[in-house]
Amino acid sequence: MSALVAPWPISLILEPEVFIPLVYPGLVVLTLTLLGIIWLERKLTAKVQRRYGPLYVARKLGGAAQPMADGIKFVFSEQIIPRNTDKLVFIFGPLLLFTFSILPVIGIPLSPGYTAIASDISLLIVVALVVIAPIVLLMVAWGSNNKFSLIGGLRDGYLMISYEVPIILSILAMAALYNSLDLIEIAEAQAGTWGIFLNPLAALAFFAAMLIATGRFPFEIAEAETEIVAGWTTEYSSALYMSNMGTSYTRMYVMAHLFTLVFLGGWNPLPGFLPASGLLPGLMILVKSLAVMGLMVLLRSIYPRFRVDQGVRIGWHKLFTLSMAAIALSVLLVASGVWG
Amino acid sequence: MERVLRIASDTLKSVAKELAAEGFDHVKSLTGMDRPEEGLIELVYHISSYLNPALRGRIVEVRTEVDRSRPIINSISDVFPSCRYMELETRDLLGVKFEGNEEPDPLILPEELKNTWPLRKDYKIPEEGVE
Amino acid sequence: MRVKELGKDRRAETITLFIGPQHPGSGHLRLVVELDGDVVVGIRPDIGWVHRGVEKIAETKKFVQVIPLIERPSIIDSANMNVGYVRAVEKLLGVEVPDRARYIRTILCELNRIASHLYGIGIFGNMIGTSTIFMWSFGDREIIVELMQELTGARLTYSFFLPGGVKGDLPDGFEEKLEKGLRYIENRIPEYNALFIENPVTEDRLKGVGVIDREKAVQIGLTGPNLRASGVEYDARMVGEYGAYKDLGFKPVTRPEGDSFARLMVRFDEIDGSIGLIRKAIREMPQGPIMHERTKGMARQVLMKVPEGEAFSRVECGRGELTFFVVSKGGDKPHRVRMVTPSFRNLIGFETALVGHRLADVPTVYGSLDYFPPEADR
Amino acid sequence: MTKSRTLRHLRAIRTGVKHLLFSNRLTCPYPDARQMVSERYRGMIRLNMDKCTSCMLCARACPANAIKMYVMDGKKLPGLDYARCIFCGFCVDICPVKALEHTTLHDVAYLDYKENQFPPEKFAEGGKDPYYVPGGVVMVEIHDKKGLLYKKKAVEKEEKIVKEEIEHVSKEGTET
Repeated sequence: MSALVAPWPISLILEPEVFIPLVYPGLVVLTLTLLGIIWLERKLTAKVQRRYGPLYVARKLGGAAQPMADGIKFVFSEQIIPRNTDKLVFIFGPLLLFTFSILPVIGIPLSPGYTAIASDISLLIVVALVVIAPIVLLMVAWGSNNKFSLIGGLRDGYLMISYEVPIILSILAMAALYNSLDLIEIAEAQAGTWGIFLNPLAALAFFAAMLIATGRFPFEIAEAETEIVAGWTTEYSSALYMSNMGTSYTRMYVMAHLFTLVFLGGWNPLPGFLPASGLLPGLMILVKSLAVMGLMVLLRSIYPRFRVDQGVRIGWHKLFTLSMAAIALSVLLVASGVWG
Repeated sequence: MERVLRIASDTLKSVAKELAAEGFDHVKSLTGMDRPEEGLIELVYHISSYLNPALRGRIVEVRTEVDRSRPIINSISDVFPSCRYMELETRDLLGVKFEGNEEPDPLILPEELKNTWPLRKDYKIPEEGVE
Repeated sequence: MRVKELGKDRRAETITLFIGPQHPGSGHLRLVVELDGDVVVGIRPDIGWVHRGVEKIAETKKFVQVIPLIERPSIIDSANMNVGYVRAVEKLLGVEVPDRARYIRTILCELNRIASHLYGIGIFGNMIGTSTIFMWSFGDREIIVELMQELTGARLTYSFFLPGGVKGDLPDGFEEKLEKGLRYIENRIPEYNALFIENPVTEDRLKGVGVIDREKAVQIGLTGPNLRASGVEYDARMVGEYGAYKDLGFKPVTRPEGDSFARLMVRFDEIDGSIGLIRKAIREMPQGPIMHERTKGMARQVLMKVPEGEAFSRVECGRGELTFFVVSKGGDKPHRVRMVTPSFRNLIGFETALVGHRLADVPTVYGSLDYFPPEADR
Repeated sequence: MTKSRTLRHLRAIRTGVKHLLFSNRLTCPYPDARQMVSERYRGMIRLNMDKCTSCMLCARACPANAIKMYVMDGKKLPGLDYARCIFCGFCVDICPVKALEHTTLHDVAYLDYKENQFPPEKFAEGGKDPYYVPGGVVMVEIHDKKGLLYKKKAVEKEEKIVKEEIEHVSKEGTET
């Protein structure tokens, strides 16, 4: 694969089957991105709100190490497991949840040929893996044996049915447009025009559904602090709480990557110094995904949250209609011969 | 205070109804005053009107007395729902029982202070804390 | 209200939810909410978590020493608390406040009302999830607090009004700073509009939620902005018993809808109104003494004996009408101080406004009533 | 509210982005820089022992019973308990000879309850600022567009001396 002859441990890591799950977009970069995006979220919000935000941990970098410090604090604080919870679910639920939320990254290719699972339905695999996690979340909420947790979990369940349909429909609209379910082919097809310009309706529907799915404002309904404390994660403390918090951001990370690949042209266009194959085009994906995530977290400082009934109504009335319109647009584009 | 009505405690409800018919629509304040030397607890209602512009500037003061050892009086919270919580508060702090507006547990005092009435003059503020 | 009592009549098909007093959206208040699915079928407020016995402590202090005490229940609105008590004592003493002192009182009270409304709006914003409005209004409130600090020497608990007048005159250059601060607040209002009030999500959350109609609002004795948002034109400032409101030509703000959005908008419009009143007061302020001759000097204030009698005063606080009933037996300490605070009167609004709405509307109504637990508990 | 929803969404986002890019901060970076307060500020109180006539009016005026009279060399002098003091300023107002005055110091905390009590000698020193503020004192200014502006005050000689003193004291403190 690589033109350079590297010593075997390095070449092993550079193999896509290892690199993608472990380094990028897998664990290592995921962890760093989470720390970065939490910091970015706090900083952006603080700037809009006319204050400083995190400042003192790693002062020269504007407090960038604050999430790290918080993480260390979380891990070393006491892990409390309430007496009346279902202990098995309570402990393993968050871990399972985290695993399921990180699983979809294995389907994400970094460049033509550089992918962990070479499949012509990789888009479906990613989407299928993305929508498993909410079921585990419901289980965790139930296992906590707390009314607030239960309400939070149920809210997430309600929302799940409202965002999954638009996500899948808008993805289908794009698949119809590119005539493929392979993420590599989809990304390559966008070498000229990005998907967001071809079918902005699908992009809008997907983006909004993505906000619901990841619990970002204005759809931060399942964890609404002033209403139900912390929703499904109310009873959690210490490292397990950190895992829960990480889950929400991981989902955002995964969805942002999917959005980049399907709508923002993936690794296209490549600057001159990047080769068109191997893992380096992944940098382009990372940059775009970070921008998407930045936009998603910026909305925190602009919107209040919807009520759960309003969230579900938006999912079914607006986003469903929008994604159906997106499919119609795709079909029109293909049938009229404008595209494809 | 332009108008002060001193009434017997058993006529309170009918007086309240009359005032309501006159156009007074809410209770601004309910004050309980302990008068241990006479063995009485005096209740002072300040009643006024929101809707009637002519009555807005006026406040009727209704004063009545209940026996300190058996402080029971009719609640007027069905005539003026605005004084419901004031009655409950007076019950907590002075031990006056308002018939028709009863709740099993104290509104603003902790459970430990049930059946002690801090606003009665013989209540001693417990000294605690610094020094 | 104790837990065991509340758990008794729980039916199988409803959930009883205890919101508070340890809850991110409750403050020092417990709301016992009975839910059928997501819909509130019953709600009982349980208060008293911050009851400090102000009325009892007041009986042990001299008349003027009560001033810092009655400010404490609502430190974010302390000037208005202060003026209510001072008015009652002035009635007992039979002193008239000099004109200039009345104007200074009006300016400080109105500044404090702006600060109090900004506080309420900020908390409200936070309750429905816009932390930006929370931070903005607290940051902008800081300008008002800064101005009040300049005038009185304290950021929150001013103790600036004494029976018979005010403690000090306006400092040099205060008018200029005040005008800058007011202009700043005016400049900010369009931004609040764009980000918060006209935000479609805010509108979705607030319109038609927690409606209290005109008759009901009067019947349950709501007060302040909450009452005016239900279309009742009543404001204790209209009566003109205190301050310079009669001279300044005060007109209350009302809205007919009676929902959470109307309550928010009344607060916003009242900020505008207060700015106008302050400007007018500064312009029309007469020269003259700031303290009545009989109560001049702190020594007179502390050592004075107040003639026997009773006095009732009402003033309009940020959250509504505050009434004081002060009884003197001729000594240097009050025999009885009764304060009925606006939040305590607004408490009943929870029961009226919430039934039939969703759980997510509990914080909305809470914020829109601008309920402040320490003020209600005293 | 006639404007369309989309337009209002865009306006909200535009306002947010505008503040993200262009607005100033309203907060003072507190422990690094300290905001200067007005002349009237009711901070910690200083006693002038020579002026005091032992009239005890301050103790009578205090609403929180924070002032206690101590006997020193046959003269009664007030001492203040900051655990009780509510900074109402009544004692300063009532003092007929102006022996009490406010300082602008207010952000002092003590580890121990005993340290809160200021007998007359300590009371006469006023509160001592235990910390050096690296960013110096900032003047706060109200701007009609930007809100609060914090402007650095030029570091004066006295402050430098204070800094050296504090460093000196803290060094001594660590040695013992």
